[in-house]
Amino acid sequence: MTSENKSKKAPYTIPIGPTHPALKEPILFTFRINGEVVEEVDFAPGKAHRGIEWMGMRRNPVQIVHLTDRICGICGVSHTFAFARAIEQIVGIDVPDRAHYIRTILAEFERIQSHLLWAGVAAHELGFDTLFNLAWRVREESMDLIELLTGNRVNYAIVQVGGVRRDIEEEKFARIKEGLRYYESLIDKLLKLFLHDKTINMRCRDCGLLTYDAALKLCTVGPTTRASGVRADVRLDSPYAAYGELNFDYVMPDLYTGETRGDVYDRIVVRLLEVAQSVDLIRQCMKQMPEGETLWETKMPKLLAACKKAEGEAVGRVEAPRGECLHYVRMNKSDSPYMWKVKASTYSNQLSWLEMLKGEQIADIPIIVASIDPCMSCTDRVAVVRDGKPDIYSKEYLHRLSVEKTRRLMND
Amino acid sequence: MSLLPTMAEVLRQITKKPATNLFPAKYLPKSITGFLGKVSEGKAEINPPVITPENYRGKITYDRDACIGCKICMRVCPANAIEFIKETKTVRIYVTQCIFCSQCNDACPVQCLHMSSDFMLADEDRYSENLIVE
Amino acid sequence: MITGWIMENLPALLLAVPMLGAILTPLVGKVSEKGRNAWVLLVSLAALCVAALLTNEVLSSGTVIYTFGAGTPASAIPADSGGLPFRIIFTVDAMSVFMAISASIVGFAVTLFSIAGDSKMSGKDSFYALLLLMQVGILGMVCTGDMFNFFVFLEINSLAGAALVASRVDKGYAVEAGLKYAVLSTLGGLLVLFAVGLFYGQYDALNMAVIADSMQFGVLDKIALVLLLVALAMKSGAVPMHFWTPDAYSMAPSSVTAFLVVASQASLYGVFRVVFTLYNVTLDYATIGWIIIILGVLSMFIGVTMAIPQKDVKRLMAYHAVSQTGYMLLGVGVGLAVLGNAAMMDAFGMTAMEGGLFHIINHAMYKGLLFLTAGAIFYQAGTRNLNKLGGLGHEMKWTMVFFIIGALAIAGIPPFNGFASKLMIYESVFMFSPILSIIAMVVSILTLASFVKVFHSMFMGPKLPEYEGVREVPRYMLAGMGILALLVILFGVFPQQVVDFLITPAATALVDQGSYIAAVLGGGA
Amino acid sequence: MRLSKSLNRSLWVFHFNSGSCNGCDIEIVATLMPRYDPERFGIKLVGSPRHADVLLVTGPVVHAMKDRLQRVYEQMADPKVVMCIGSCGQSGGVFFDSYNLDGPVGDVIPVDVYVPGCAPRPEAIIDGVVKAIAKLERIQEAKDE
Amino acid sequence: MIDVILAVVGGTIAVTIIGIIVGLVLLGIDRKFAAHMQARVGPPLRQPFIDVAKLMCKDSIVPENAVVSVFNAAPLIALASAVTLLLYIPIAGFYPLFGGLGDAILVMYILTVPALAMVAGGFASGSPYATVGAQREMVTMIAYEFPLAVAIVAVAWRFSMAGFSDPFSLATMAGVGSGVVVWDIVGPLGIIGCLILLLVLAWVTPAELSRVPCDTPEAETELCGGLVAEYSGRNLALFYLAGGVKTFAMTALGVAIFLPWNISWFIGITGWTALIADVVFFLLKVIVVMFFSVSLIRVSMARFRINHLVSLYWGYIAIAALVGLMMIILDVFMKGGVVL
Ligand code: SF4
Ligand code: SF4
Ligand code: SF4
Ligand code: SF4
Ligand code: SF4
Ligand code: SF4
Ligand code: SF4
Ligand code: SF4
Repeated sequence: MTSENKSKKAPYTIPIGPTHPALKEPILFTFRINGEVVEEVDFAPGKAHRGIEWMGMRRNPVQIVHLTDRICGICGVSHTFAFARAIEQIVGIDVPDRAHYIRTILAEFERIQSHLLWAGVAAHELGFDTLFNLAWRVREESMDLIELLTGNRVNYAIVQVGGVRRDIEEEKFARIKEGLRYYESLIDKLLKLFLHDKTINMRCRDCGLLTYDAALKLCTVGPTTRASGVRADVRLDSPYAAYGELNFDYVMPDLYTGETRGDVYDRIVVRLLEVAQSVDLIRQCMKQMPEGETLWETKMPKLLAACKKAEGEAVGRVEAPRGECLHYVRMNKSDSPYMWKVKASTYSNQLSWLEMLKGEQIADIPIIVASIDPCMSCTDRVAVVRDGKPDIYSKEYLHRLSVEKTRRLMND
Repeated sequence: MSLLPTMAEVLRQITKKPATNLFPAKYLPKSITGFLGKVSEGKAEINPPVITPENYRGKITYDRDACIGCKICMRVCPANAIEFIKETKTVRIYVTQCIFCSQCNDACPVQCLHMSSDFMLADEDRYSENLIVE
Repeated sequence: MITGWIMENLPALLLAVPMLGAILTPLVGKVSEKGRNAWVLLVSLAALCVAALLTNEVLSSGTVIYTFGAGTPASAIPADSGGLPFRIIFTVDAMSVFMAISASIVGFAVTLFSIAGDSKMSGKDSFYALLLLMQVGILGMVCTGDMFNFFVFLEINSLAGAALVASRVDKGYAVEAGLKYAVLSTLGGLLVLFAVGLFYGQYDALNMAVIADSMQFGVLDKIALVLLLVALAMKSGAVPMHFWTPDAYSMAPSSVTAFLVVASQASLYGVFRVVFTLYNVTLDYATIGWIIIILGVLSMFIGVTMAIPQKDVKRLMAYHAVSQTGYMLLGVGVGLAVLGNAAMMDAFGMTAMEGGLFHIINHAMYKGLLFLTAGAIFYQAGTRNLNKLGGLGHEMKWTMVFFIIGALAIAGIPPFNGFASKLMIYESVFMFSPILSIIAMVVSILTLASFVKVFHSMFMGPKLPEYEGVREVPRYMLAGMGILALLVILFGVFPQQVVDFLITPAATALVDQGSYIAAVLGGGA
Repeated sequence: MRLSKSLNRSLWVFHFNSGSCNGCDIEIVATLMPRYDPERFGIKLVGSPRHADVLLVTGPVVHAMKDRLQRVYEQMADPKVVMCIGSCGQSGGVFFDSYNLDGPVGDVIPVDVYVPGCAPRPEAIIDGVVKAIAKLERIQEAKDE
Repeated sequence: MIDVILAVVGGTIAVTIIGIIVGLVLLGIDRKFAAHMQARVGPPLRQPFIDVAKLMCKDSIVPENAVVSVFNAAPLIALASAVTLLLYIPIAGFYPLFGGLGDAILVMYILTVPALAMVAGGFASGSPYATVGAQREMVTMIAYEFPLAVAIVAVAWRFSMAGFSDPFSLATMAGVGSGVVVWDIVGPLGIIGCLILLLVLAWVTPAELSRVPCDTPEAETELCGGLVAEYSGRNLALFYLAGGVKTFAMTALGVAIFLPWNISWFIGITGWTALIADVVFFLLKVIVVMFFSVSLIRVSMARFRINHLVSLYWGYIAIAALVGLMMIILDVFMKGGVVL
């Protein structure tokens, strides 16, 4: 909600954000508009920057686990998961098999929850509040299940370095299966309501196009890239947790529509189909899940001590609902990581906005922005703001910075 | 491709019962204060919230007598919510600072910390008695 | 005694007052500027009073005949003429006074406005003289009963107009526009003159009543009809001969533009006069009616669509003037198309004509008002470019209110006068053809959209730094706009009264060729 | 400030994210959904702070959002209620030691009701609204006397 | 004379009050319907009254960049013109208060006035969102005006062909006095035509009222409330009231043109019971019309983009309207014109 715009003549610029009903999170867009058409887009993230990496470098891994939860409240599992994988590699922890399966189940529940959430938000951006209501109403089932499994509806605090903090006991299986049946019975209806609706078709077909080439060039990830026809999914490309033992394939929009256009509609298709895929994956996990421990080390002081001894660096990657989420950690025989870097999926995807938004109408801005399912919380890291204007760093300058940094790391 | 699938759906829905959980009452009572008074007198009833599962992580509880003052909980607490009271060798937990992760529960060697299922904690004062556990 | 003389010589005074005023203006101007302003105002007011008296006279006791140079002005046919009126005769019927009063009102408002609004200009003496001269031309056109005379006044009107258009000499554009206007007018004048010659050769007469009485509708008459229609339609700015309007309207000082609207309407009057009084049922009324209707619809649509993208306020308004002319043509055209069918004439033809005529006076009021507001804006902001204007509503409240009134009126939003006349057009035309009135309604909405855009660009938005010192315009200008705005509202709120008093007689007079002829030639001649 | 009873039954809320982790924001939206449907109490989410009676603030107020928060608060018409949702807005929560915080919320604008939780359940948010209404009632009664 | 003026003033006040009350009740019913269709409980029926009462008690902020006079006048004009509408529309078979003075076209144009007031207010508030909203509102208005004009002219034309002297009068259309409604004078083709026009009118309603799918001018997610983004307190309340009254007027217009029957004709009662029955029946009709043309449409559709809206209204709906008109014209020729 801003009204500081002074120039009123066409083409004029309107700022959207950092607080705006279309953006549930703070980010500032500046559009140059001619009539109703967007001529130029610029955006300035950094409005949610809390300095998480900086804080993490002053805390121990057990504390960081809960900090990663709160990088973002929507996909809490993914960040924790990626971070834990990085630490586990450095410390050399062998995660129990059962924990792998539980992590997978939770990650998939998270995906269900997150995609339904997105579907609702997308409907809301289209002014379709009934579907918004409907999507979130059915999402409550997954929230209930997550609450049952983890003890909270968001910020699950379930993944721990070395495994998971809670087992899924046998008696909960019935309840979970009930939930899965619920979604299985619903999925056709959801597909029908979202994809067969004439008005949604009108708004989303051929809107916010991202071509296959552009998707590759911009290094987009997750459903955004799959909707443009790129077959990329960390779960399949470099399997982790239990994914290597599960039977599934890339979800592509042509599975449903027979073609791939890379528009907003295709992104809806991919996400809704992934809900069905996740249900299936959870079923497989529950069938194959081995018995056993869920945590490598239950005593926290011991775990911390092990971490403190460790030295080395590693990268943890997982496929979050929005795409690849990557944590780089370097430990240097101390309580806290020497270096911790987070690359969230939106970070990879957000540049595609520029591509998608150009030439579209004002009315389509919200749905296009939403179509990559952005979440600024985990994306806002470095915000260089001088005199209110973001500085632009040249490629050379950035490279020199990274060279220097690498040297410093090597020399330490 | 059907034209407006939602239209049939909403028409069907209109005859069904709403999915709403009527917590705490169907509509706003005439006066909240009066209503709460009546509830405490047992004359009125609050529709319960959606039930919390077991192991739900609500407001923290603390068994002061069992605590040995080892500070392990403080070491793992990610939110700096636990304060050590030197005089009594016990801890004090600020609920407004706590992020309900229950990490301290896991870490405490004598299991004197627990998460209750109490989650309706709204308060006008962030340091009210209700929000400090010691 | 003197009142009696005045009452007797009203038609002559109608011209004499502004004429005298025009001649004396430079003289008074030599003495003092203030005095000249007062003088011009006085003359204009006097002309308005004369017009009002004449209107009253005509409406209460029928068509007034005034013969110049005769012993008793009312006797059109001198005893020695053998039954032919050869002197210059004014035939002032209800239609004429209707036009005269509307011109005089606008004339007065314009004068009031320009006293302050054009005070920054040089050469004001001749400016006011020309303004008054133009008024003479207009009033002459609508009052005369003589074809040649009509031509003469048309020329006076045109030349004064051309001089006025060119009067603001900025970078030669205005001169060019003035030249364009002059050339076109001369061309039109020549066509009219040629037609007059044809009549004279055929009927040996110049008096309209006489020509009408003996109208044969032969080949020459048809040629004359075409010549007259082309010339007058061009002067009135109807599509497809509208191309001069935007230039002339936008280049002239705003007060002049407001008056040019009236001048164009005098030509429109000429069209109607020719069609109804000279030819009437002798011509192929259905065909001519349809031609006028189609011209009207085209004017409406082309005018408004050309208006929407304009960046210059006055160009935009000029295109709207074209579009509004379309409504008048539509209304009267429908009336013409059913002229010979008494039942249809009763059912809707008359109403359509009344609507069209009512729209003339309404248009004069609101379009005059709009041009004046545009002038006020230009006066303060120094530009007419919509892309540069903005935020003026913070300071220029009254101008904004007047603009809103004018804009709503032109868009046909109740309760302003534009709606009243458009309503009459819609509700009669639809019986002729529903599609026509639907088109008319849609054009109204497009007009509205266009003016909403203008409103936004000129008045809304934050205050712009470049218009820091902008204040409300001087009181004289406000008064000029205020008079028109008041009339816009009054005509809108009490349309029935206006129609009963002015419009119905005018329409009846226009249709009733017989009594026009009778008024001049007497009895059943 | 005129406080009418009708305010209690028609609270229009504007949601402001001052740099939260999204957890609370999602729960706020979830609260608005059919499962909980606060429209029963006349609560409605609005898109402009000018229309709002209640400001729901989430997040620990990062530096870039402090001015915005104050501006939004000032844009709201009196009487207005501020609710702070979630631990990190009350105390910084898990972000307590960040260098980029200007919060917590209570230090930036006056807060009427705090709703602890990370994130609070939808019912906890409703409970917070109930407490806010109770507070309004108390003020109204004090005025009446 | 005095008593005429008194009657008019009194009548106007009465209509204002009734209009506001019914308008708000309709909004309440609409919200309740929508809530139930979305599987929610929804607000109590009197919620709109509470909202208005609350807004009235709140401060009205005038933003810094606003053109104050227009900004404050706009809501008043919106409400006043919305109420004026009701003076011209026959309600429950009563002769409208100003029935003699105006008619369907007048109503059609007055309908634009509240929207125009909102546009002016939006512009005056000086916010870019409101400005974009105002521009969209204008486009919307242009879009729906054509089908609306066709529908009204077609019906009026049919009446005039049937020999009615005052075909545009809504009282005539509603059969006040004559008891003849449009369905009585048309033949089978005309019935089809009228049905088409009825649908057209139902589709024009959401656009006229700026509800989903035609709420582009106010689109919350795009424009933060668009036109009225900067309004608060009393001014917002007036807009809210105007919206309610306009809903009532628009549905009443639909009822007056296409569903004007009174129940008392059918069940043959007279006197006070008939009056009450008619009023109740009328309100029921209004609610039914609102359900189909407002509530149902708004919950089962996504918002149109502004260019969709234009192509829909100038394309499909305009064509439908013209087809309806053609049907009615053909009908006249088949029946040989005058019927009565
Ligand atoms: S990708 Fe989005 S939802 Fe996931 S953690 Fe990051 S911010 Fe949260
Ligand atoms: S960008 Fe996000 S993850 Fe990084 S430090 Fe800031 S808040 Fe933390
Ligand atoms: S590179 Fe930048 S973000 Fe990373 S640690 Fe250094 S200062 Fe912080
Ligand atoms: S700049 Fe270098 S380190 Fe950074 S993302 Fe690019 S390649 Fe990697
Ligand atoms: S490793 Fe070498 S090439 Fe890669 S970023 Fe570092 S310095 Fe550059
Ligand atoms: S629950 Fe978590 S945040 Fe709360 S006191 Fe325990 S460790 Fe700290
Ligand atoms: S860990 Fe347990 S015993 Fe130790 S200080 Fe904390 S509460 Fe007390
Ligand atoms: S309180 Fe917790 S869940 Fe809420 S925003 Fe803050 S960190 Fe996220």
